[in-house]
Amino acid sequence: MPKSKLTSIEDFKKLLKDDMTIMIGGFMTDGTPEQLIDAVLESGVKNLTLINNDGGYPERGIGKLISNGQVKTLIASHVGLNPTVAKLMNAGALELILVPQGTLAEQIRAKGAGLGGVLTPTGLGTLVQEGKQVIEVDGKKYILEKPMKADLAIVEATYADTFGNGVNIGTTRNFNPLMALAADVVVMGTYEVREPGKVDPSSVTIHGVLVDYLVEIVEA
Amino acid sequence: MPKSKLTSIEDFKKLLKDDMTIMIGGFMTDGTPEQLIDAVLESGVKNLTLINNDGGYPERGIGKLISNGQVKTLIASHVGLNPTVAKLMNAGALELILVPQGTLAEQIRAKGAGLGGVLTPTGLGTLVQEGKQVIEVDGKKYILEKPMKADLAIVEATYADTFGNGVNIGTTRNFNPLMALAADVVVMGTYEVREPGKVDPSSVTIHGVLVDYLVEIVEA
Amino acid sequence: MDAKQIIAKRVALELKDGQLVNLGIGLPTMVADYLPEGIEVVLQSENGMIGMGHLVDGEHNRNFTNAGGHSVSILPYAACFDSAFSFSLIRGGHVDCTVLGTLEVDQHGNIANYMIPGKMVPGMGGAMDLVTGSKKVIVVTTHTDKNGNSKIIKQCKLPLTGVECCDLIVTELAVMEVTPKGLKLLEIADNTTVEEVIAKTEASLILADTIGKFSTN
Amino acid sequence: MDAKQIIAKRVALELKDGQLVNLGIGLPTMVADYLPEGIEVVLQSENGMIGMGHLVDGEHNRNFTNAGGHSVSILPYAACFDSAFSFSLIRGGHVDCTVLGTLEVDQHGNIANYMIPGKMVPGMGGAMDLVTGSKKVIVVTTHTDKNGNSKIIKQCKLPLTGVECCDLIVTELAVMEVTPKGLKLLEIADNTTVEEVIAKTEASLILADTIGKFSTN
Repeated sequence: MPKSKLTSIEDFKKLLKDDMTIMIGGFMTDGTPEQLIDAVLESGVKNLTLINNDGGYPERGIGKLISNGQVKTLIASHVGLNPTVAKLMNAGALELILVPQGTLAEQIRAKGAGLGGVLTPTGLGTLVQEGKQVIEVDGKKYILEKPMKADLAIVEATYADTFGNGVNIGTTRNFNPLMALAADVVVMGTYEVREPGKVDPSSVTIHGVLVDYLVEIVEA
Repeated sequence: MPKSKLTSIEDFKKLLKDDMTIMIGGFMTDGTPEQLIDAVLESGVKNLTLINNDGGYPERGIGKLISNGQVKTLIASHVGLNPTVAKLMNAGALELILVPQGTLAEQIRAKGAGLGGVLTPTGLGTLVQEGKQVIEVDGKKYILEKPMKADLAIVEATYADTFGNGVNIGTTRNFNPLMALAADVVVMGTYEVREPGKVDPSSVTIHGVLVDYLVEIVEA
Repeated sequence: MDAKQIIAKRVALELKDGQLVNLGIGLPTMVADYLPEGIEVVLQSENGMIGMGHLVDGEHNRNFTNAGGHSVSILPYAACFDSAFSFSLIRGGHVDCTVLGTLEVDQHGNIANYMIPGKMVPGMGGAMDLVTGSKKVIVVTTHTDKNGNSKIIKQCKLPLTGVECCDLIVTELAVMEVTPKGLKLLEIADNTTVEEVIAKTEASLILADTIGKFSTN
Repeated sequence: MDAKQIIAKRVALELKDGQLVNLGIGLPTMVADYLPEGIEVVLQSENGMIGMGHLVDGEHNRNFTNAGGHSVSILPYAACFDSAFSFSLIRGGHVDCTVLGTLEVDQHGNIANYMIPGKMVPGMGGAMDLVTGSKKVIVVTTHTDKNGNSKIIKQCKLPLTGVECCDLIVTELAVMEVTPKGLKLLEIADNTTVEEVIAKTEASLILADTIGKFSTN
């Protein structure tokens, strides 16, 4: 039996460094492991590049790290529900890179899947196209979107075994399985740790083989 | 509640036509709905282009259709366990297009996901590269692999609700979820039909919204 | 009914039984409440669900939420998935219809709804994929803004969300189809006139042979 | 031990505890039986499983099979997935090591193992992805063919499965590393000599400073 990946929050903090690029799962904070965000907050690491679907809320999810001034660059599809992002942007204290949500998903997946990129019609003729190769296939144009990677991914599973096989219930899945594929180190927070054999192999949404550390967390 | 998609095998046969391109799920026949293959056999449609991971066995899975002379072209990654394929190829009675297994998966997915193609390093410098665009991204070369589509997909779920939400147990999943995304018409065979509400929404592997017809089958 | 209700009710008539539909946040979400008897559509939520029900009041259930982060009920045929699959459905042409609001829409079918440079940058979220991949794109907007300026303009000025992607524009006054020749006025509200609609529309309008009327109550 | 057993036992020493490994059909599968005490690897089967156990005799269980279509047991930490995810793992560099047999392998690390034009066309299956994406590619083969001709050649003649993709070649006589300068002889079997290995090898061999010995029993 492979070793348990169960780790303490304190040991998780030791993985954090200034200037890291971190992917964080969740969609408007649902599927974001709030306690691990708190740990990043407490660690005080700064100059981070965060990749997340959105900007969370000022007091919830990755928004807390933004509010705390730890984030240099945010890569996201939507930040409309976090006014702090606009405030910091306008003050020149935060760089925002907007990516269409489906493109963000494919770029992360492409890195995880070893692809050199994908061709998408999304964003043709818009600002999204700027600076990118446009490639024609069978008479139709597509934007070449490159893979996106991270030093660390922080993901969530509703429950998981000690090998790191996690299951996301409902809409907490979102970007979590994709980010687990695309980062050098993957830390998974979960609300229930089970012994191997107690997770249905056919229902796993985040695969243990991708997970480096597992942290038991409680709902915020 | 949306209408039940439950259909008889006889009605399924009415969908079949000569010259069709058909994707068929399964990996060495595991995950192939054998009874639906039998129905294609009985229908007598010919000149088919089949897309499958492999060639099945001469007397099992899609191999039966090949043995019966109904197949013009086979697109697959591996046919080593079906000697009939080699025999028919050498006699000029069957065209075989070999595709690396991971590329086959991505091409089918690309069609289903609305991508114009994906860039893969697989096959560089081999026969697989012939006739294809090679694209350089950040100094590395990739083959541009185009989307692959079909008129019909025949897929299998272990059990499913009448909306067509299916669950594949174990390794019967393979190409089934991908093919359901990439064909104009999708027919799913399943061993157990359940009422909506009796399939866990978080465990669905083939999504009902992609399924046009559901056929109850028995294990061969 | 107010303008939003009128629009939602009229848009509901565009949806067909069994279609897979993605409704944007706000006004578009209201469309579901006006579906005619016997018409049921399947709602997709781009954060990862098909078979979404209604908003749930009370305690937040983080396991089932909509794209706005609010708890929702799920229908018996619901199924969940990750973001890559969600946008495979969207970009891959599996969504029959999407309804979305906008800041600007023009007679070419261009839409701009994700940023105002120097002022507001909420982001495109899933909108760019939705307008690219959905079989039918319906844009909803009040016909004029607070100052009485037309929202249906000749050419978008803001950064575009999508190029020539809109199929139908529905306001509280008119239903307009985007055609290769320009914007075609198909229907007007039962409390207005063709002249009033033309007067309140900056874009050029082609008049359909027969211009229908839709209900405002 | 016979040649296959000798090879499998020697390859097993290359694997590290906890690694994710894909073993090809045939000889490579045997490697799992020779893992040293305390070394456990996680086996991937490209048809869609991690945590594969052993072949299961008796009745065919179609729900859990290996890439050869045979029923297998699953370990407690097993998990299943579709083919796109399976090859994301493979192409994406998540597989630490793959072991595969071959028809030809040459001193540049080229491999040819999926067809003989005009004779045999089994297909590449997952091999092209595996040799492209795995962190370490080990090719296993008997050192010579039935007629005594070297299997370790200067240049592959058959259609290639992968270009310069092989890291290590293990035969019943030798362990050879593919380096930018050529094929480096690292170890020989304890029942042969460097001279015999050189004589039976068509490819040029660079001799390591110290050439180790590996066990044949």
